[in-house]
Amino acid sequence: MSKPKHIPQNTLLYVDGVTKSFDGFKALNSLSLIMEPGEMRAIIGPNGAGKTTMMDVITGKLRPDEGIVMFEQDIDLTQHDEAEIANLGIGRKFQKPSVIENLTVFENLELALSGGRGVFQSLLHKLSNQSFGRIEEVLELIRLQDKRSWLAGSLSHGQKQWLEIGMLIMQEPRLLLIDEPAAGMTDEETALTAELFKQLAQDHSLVVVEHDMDFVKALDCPVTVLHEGSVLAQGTLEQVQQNQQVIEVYLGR
Amino acid sequence: MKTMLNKLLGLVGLVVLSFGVLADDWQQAASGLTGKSSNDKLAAIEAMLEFDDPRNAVALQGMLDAELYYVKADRQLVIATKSGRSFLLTDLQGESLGEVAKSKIKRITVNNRIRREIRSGLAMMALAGPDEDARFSAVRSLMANVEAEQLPLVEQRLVAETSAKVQDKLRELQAIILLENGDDAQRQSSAEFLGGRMDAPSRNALLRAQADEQNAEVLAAINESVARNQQLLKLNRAAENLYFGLSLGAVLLLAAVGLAITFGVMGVINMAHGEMIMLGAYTTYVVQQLMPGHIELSLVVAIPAAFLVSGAMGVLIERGIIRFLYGRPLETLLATFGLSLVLQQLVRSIFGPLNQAVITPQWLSGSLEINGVLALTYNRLYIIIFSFMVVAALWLLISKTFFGLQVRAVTQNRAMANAMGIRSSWVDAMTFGLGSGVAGIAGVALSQLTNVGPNLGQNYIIDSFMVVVFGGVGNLFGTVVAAMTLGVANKLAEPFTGAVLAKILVLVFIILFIQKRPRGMFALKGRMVED
Amino acid sequence: MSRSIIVSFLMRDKVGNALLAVLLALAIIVPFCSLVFEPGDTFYLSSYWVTLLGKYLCYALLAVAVDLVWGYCGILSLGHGAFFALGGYAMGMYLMRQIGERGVYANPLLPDFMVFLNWTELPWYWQGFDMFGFAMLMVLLVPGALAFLFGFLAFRSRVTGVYLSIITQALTYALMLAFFRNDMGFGGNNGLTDFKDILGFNLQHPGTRAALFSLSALALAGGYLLCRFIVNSKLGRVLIAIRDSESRTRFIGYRVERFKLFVFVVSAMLAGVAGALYVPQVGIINPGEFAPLNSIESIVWVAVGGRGTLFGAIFGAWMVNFGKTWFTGAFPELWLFFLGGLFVVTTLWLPKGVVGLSAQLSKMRRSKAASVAVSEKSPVQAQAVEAEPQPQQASQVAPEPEQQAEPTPKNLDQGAANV
Amino acid sequence: MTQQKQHSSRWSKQLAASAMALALTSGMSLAQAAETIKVGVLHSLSGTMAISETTLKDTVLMMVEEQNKAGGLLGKKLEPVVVDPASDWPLFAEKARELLEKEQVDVIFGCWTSVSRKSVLPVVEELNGLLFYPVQYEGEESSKNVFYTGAAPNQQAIPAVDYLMGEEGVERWVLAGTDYVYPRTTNKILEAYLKTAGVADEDIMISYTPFGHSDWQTIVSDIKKFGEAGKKTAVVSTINGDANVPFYKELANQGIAAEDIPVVAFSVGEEELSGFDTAPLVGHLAAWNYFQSADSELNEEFIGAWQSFIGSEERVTNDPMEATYIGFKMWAEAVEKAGSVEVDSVRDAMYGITVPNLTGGYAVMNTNHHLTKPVLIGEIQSDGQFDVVWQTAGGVIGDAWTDHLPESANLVADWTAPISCGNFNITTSQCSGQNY
Repeated sequence: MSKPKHIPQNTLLYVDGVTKSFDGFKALNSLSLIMEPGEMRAIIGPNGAGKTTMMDVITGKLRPDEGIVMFEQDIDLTQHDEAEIANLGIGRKFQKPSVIENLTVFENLELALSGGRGVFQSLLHKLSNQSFGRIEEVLELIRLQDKRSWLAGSLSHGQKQWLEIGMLIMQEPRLLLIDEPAAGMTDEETALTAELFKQLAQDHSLVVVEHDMDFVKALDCPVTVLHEGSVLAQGTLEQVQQNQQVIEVYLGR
Repeated sequence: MKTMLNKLLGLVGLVVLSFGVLADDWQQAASGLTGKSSNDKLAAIEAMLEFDDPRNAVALQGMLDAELYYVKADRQLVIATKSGRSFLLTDLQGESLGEVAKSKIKRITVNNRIRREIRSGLAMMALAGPDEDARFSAVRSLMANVEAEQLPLVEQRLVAETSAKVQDKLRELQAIILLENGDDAQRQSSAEFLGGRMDAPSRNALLRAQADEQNAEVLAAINESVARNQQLLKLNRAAENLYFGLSLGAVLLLAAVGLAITFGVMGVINMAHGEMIMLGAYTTYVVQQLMPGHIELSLVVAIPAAFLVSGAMGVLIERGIIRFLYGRPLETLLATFGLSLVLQQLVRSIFGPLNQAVITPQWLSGSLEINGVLALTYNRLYIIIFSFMVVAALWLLISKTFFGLQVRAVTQNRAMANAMGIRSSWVDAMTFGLGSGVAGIAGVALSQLTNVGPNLGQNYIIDSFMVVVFGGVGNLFGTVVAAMTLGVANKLAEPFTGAVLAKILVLVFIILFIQKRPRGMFALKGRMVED
Repeated sequence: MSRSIIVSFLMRDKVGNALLAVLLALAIIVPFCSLVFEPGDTFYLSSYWVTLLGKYLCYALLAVAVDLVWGYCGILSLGHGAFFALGGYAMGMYLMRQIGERGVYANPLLPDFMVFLNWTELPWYWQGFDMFGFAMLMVLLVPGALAFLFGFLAFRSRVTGVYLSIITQALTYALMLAFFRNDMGFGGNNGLTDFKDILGFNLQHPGTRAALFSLSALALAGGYLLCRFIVNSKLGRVLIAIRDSESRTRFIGYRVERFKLFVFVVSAMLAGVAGALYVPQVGIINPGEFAPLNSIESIVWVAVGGRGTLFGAIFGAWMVNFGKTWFTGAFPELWLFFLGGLFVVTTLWLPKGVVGLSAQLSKMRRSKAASVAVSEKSPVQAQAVEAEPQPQQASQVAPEPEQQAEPTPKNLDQGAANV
Repeated sequence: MTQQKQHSSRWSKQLAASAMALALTSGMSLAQAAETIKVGVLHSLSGTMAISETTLKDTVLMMVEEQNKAGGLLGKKLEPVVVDPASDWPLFAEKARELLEKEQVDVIFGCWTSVSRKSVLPVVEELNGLLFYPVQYEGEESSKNVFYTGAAPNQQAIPAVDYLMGEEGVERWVLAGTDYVYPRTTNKILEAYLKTAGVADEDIMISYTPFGHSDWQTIVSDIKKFGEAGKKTAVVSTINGDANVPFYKELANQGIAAEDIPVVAFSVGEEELSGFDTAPLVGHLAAWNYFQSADSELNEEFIGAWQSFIGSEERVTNDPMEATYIGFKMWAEAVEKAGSVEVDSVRDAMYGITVPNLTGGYAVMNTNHHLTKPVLIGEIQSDGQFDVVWQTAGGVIGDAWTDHLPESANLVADWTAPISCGNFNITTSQCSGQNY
């Protein structure tokens, strides 16, 4: 892979010309995207636009056929696997809530606590008071203090989403990739979630993929529209909603 | 041998011994057959063949078929056939002598040495007979035991023989004799003639001559022919090995193709797959028991019967167990494994632990002889053809019929298929039944190759999984390629490593291959579904 | 559920501690009964019982090993019998070397089977096995090394679910074929037998037998403690995370393959120890131990007892084997029906095994009593829901590019994660 | 049957008993009141060997029933105790221990495979039991506690080779076997024997295949090539059980008839043939000490009794059944002679005991625990039976240690004084490796 020619200073994530195809179908077609530290970005697009594939490429689950994916300007993400990328500071939340159902809420968070990822480290791991306090903080943040010893599998759908977000926070990532967080939430929960994200955006970068326009609106951040594997439009929600192309391929339908 | 030849010389020379010979003399000669030692019997046969008597053929054939008896009381030779608890007797002229109890008669036993003598006697009689194939094999049996004295006979037959095929064989025989006994020119032309002849006697004659030959020119001709033979031999052996590989591949393919449906298309791990094969084989046995007079047809009946039996069992399993376990493949694996134990024991309880005798119809026995070295056994040949027919039929079924469309629809998007009015649970049951039914058909084929017993399926289950996994799950074409590859690889390795090590190597190869390509040779591309 | 997890944790400890106490008691009482009392006394235990119970203990240790990888980490290994057998062979080789000149051909160096196969010298891989320490090291190292090699390759390439199960089965099958070969130098089909003594103690002496029994009980207790330490540590929670959601665990930042490899190797070593204790007690080791059926049977012990609980595995091994001993005596023809039926019943109706049965029953009662207020799915309900084919799951998660013309393997990976 | 029922009810009692044992209350060792003589039957009734061994279990049960009809032994009834070692070799040892320690049987009839015998051996030696082993085997063994009523290699393999050399003029030999100890040993003995008879190295081909081998194409083709060299060729087959059907089928299909290359088998008997379509096999040979077709009144009686016991006229008899029959008769006679079932006295009474063979003549138990028996060569017929084509003039003494292998040539077995050893080395006068 050739060294990227020029990466702008102060970018957190630099995606350029990324193409990924499956059996001739181009899921990503020369996609480019730049994230700066502390930025929150909403990504929308119709089914098959390549949103999930994009996340897979960034988090190392898929290798792109071509293109550049750089993190913090000098780390080539295509050379690392999922676990390494996670430890570099990129957290990911799945579309379907993905928590460890047979562990308690507390244990889920403990697992996500940064540090101590090695086999023998975890075998001899002891929870420090500091870490304990950190877990308590997050529990409060995601409003699951009183359910700390519940099995994660017995939480409601929205609570699972939150727990997963909580796990993301525990990892102390610099960049969070969040796939459809509002799916299956009540209106009230949705609003709270948007609130939470804004709070997070103060010291993290967030990429939020979402279908729910009300939620995107509530996030109040720049929007990127994907279509057929590449960027169709960027701007505020109002701007893209008025973009003729976007209306044609997506909103218009 | 010599006397026999003399007699035959007389026979072909149309100067037949006079018919004035008394029947008593023949009986006298044949009386040795009732003796105890094999030497008595051999002497008797030789003596009998001195006579040109129609009873020779009857008696000799009767001995081969284990139907020649003698009456204990008067030592008369008779042909006896079993009829209920007693035996029906006819004398050697074909006249019925009525029914007697078993204790009144005694069978004339033969051993291999006697049998050989009988066969060569019968062959001699056939040499001038009307049947072309019989004449041909008579010449071949003469080739197996070449003697210089045969030359005049061979030359006489060459003149009289009308069939080109038999003539050619006679010439070969002539050349073998001349190669050893002829003059320089004859030896030279014989050596040239025998080049490229693959029958063992011809090859051996050349090799013997190579060691003995003094004349440089003749030796050169011999050397050339030997070299040519070696080349051809190598080629034929390679072809034979390839054929062995393909036939092993076909067996693997048949065993695995049902699994390619249940595992490959539906994602169900059916450890009882081997038992579906076994049920098919047992069905073949039952069919043969039900139609004892029509063994030749039995397989044709058994194929659909086995499909139905195994298929029905498959539907039963799917409805009874597997449908509760969709999406939990490891538990399906365990449940169906338990089921395989139950089915084995069930068959053992019903049919007993002994292997059952499945008879091979005549048309599946023997081999198609390409030349003296290369012969393709019919049963394997048919199985190769059959396996491809089965795969082709399946492919058509899946890709060209409405049922196949439904199957594909359900496996790809169940919800959508349901929404379009496809009864997905029905399709599941039918698909599983289809895979099991195909396994049953494989059982019919395997009943022709191996033991039909309760453990039949066990021997194929691991191989079947290997084939499907190696080929790539969900890919019929991959299964075909995988089966053939593994079969041929196994057979190519076998001469060097022996059968066991070859198999171990193939297994290790697959284990390593899976590390490299976890989804097999022809994996479906695309993002994998996780979580 | 919130309370039940804590309760069950406590209970797990309680049952586990009781189990350890029983094992310790067994380790003392069984030798006592067999050595102190005379035949005919009420409390006398004959060598039949001592070896039989000793065998059950070894099987239980194997079950614990299987449970560690399957119950906790979701790796369904159909080849654990191979590790058991390798441990057994390592021990068997030591015992063979101990025979020395007492073989029928009185060869001081070569075992009898080598003598009559005309071998003139000891193969290199038999060297050192006359030393007890070396042999015991091999009991751990050989299964461990094989597990490491196999696991390293398989887990790195992310071979999971049924694929892994099938190749583990191929592994043990290939080993079985290899050990059947007389040319391998492990005695072929006959295996290794006619052992005389261990560390100088006559194997047929009741005292040696009693000591081996006690060792087995202690080894089981030790294995149990080790596994309990592992599963109760954070590593244990990572294992559960891997079992429940492998890719989630990976995205949290854990190198899943390393955890799997660690636990696979530990488990293989435990199985090896079980095999090594098994051999001197039953008196023979032969390639039949590699048979795929044996490995699958050990899976059933765990499934019946209750996977994901260590004492469940032990109870399962005891129950099934006791059933086998009894059944094959009383109704030999019915044994396979019973064993096969057990597989089916357990997977269909007892996903958590016998240990889970009581919880399952009490849940059922409770959920009937208070069917309104239950916010969580009881296992029974969960079972009923899961029992329906889950049509949407695949398509819901399946990303768009996958919805193409080719038939796709349905739910394979997903199901693997579920188990 | 009633006895079996009693047996199972006792089992359920023992279930309770053993549960108690688990709970460490006690191990019940049921001291048997000696009103019956207990006969242990240790044959696999399930698993791969059930196919062969079930028949032997039934044979013992038949013999027990007959003996009881005739008044039992020493005025007591015989009581069979049947266990199922399930073709699982370690289980054989466990079940043997159960029979001897728990059931306290007086004699055991059992085992088929060599490995099962090897597994049981230390147990019967330790507990001083008595085992009758009824199957032809590789020899190289003589245990104080085992009587071998099947053929030793010199009672099967060597006469068969002699027959082929003499009668068929065979000069080239294929030794084909399954890869386990019996074929390995037999082939080694034969190889040595053939070489002393002047057969050259290149005229001997040895091939081993795994258990249950089913794809014989390559090997049969090799045999065919080997047989084309112009010398009369024969195959000596020690191929085991299941692998035989595909082997013979492949032979027939590749056009190898018995007249061209005869196969003489040591593991193919009437029962194995009942799973064959024998038409293509006619003329191939087997060497045994017994064939069902043997012409004697005793044999007809035995076949009649067997078929009525088992309730089927289709069932055949075979050599291991005769060996079981002889073993049982000998044991019964020895018990009468010793006046006791006590193992040591029965053993002493065994030596020199003669019982009639089913094929005629008498079998004698020698002090090396092997029999003197006649050897028969049979040819397979189309009805699945054998025609006896040759038989030894008298009995052949079973040789525990073959003279044809250097390691065992100087070993002898004699369990009477002064030697009293199963592997006495006549050069060093040593008796090594005894467990007693």
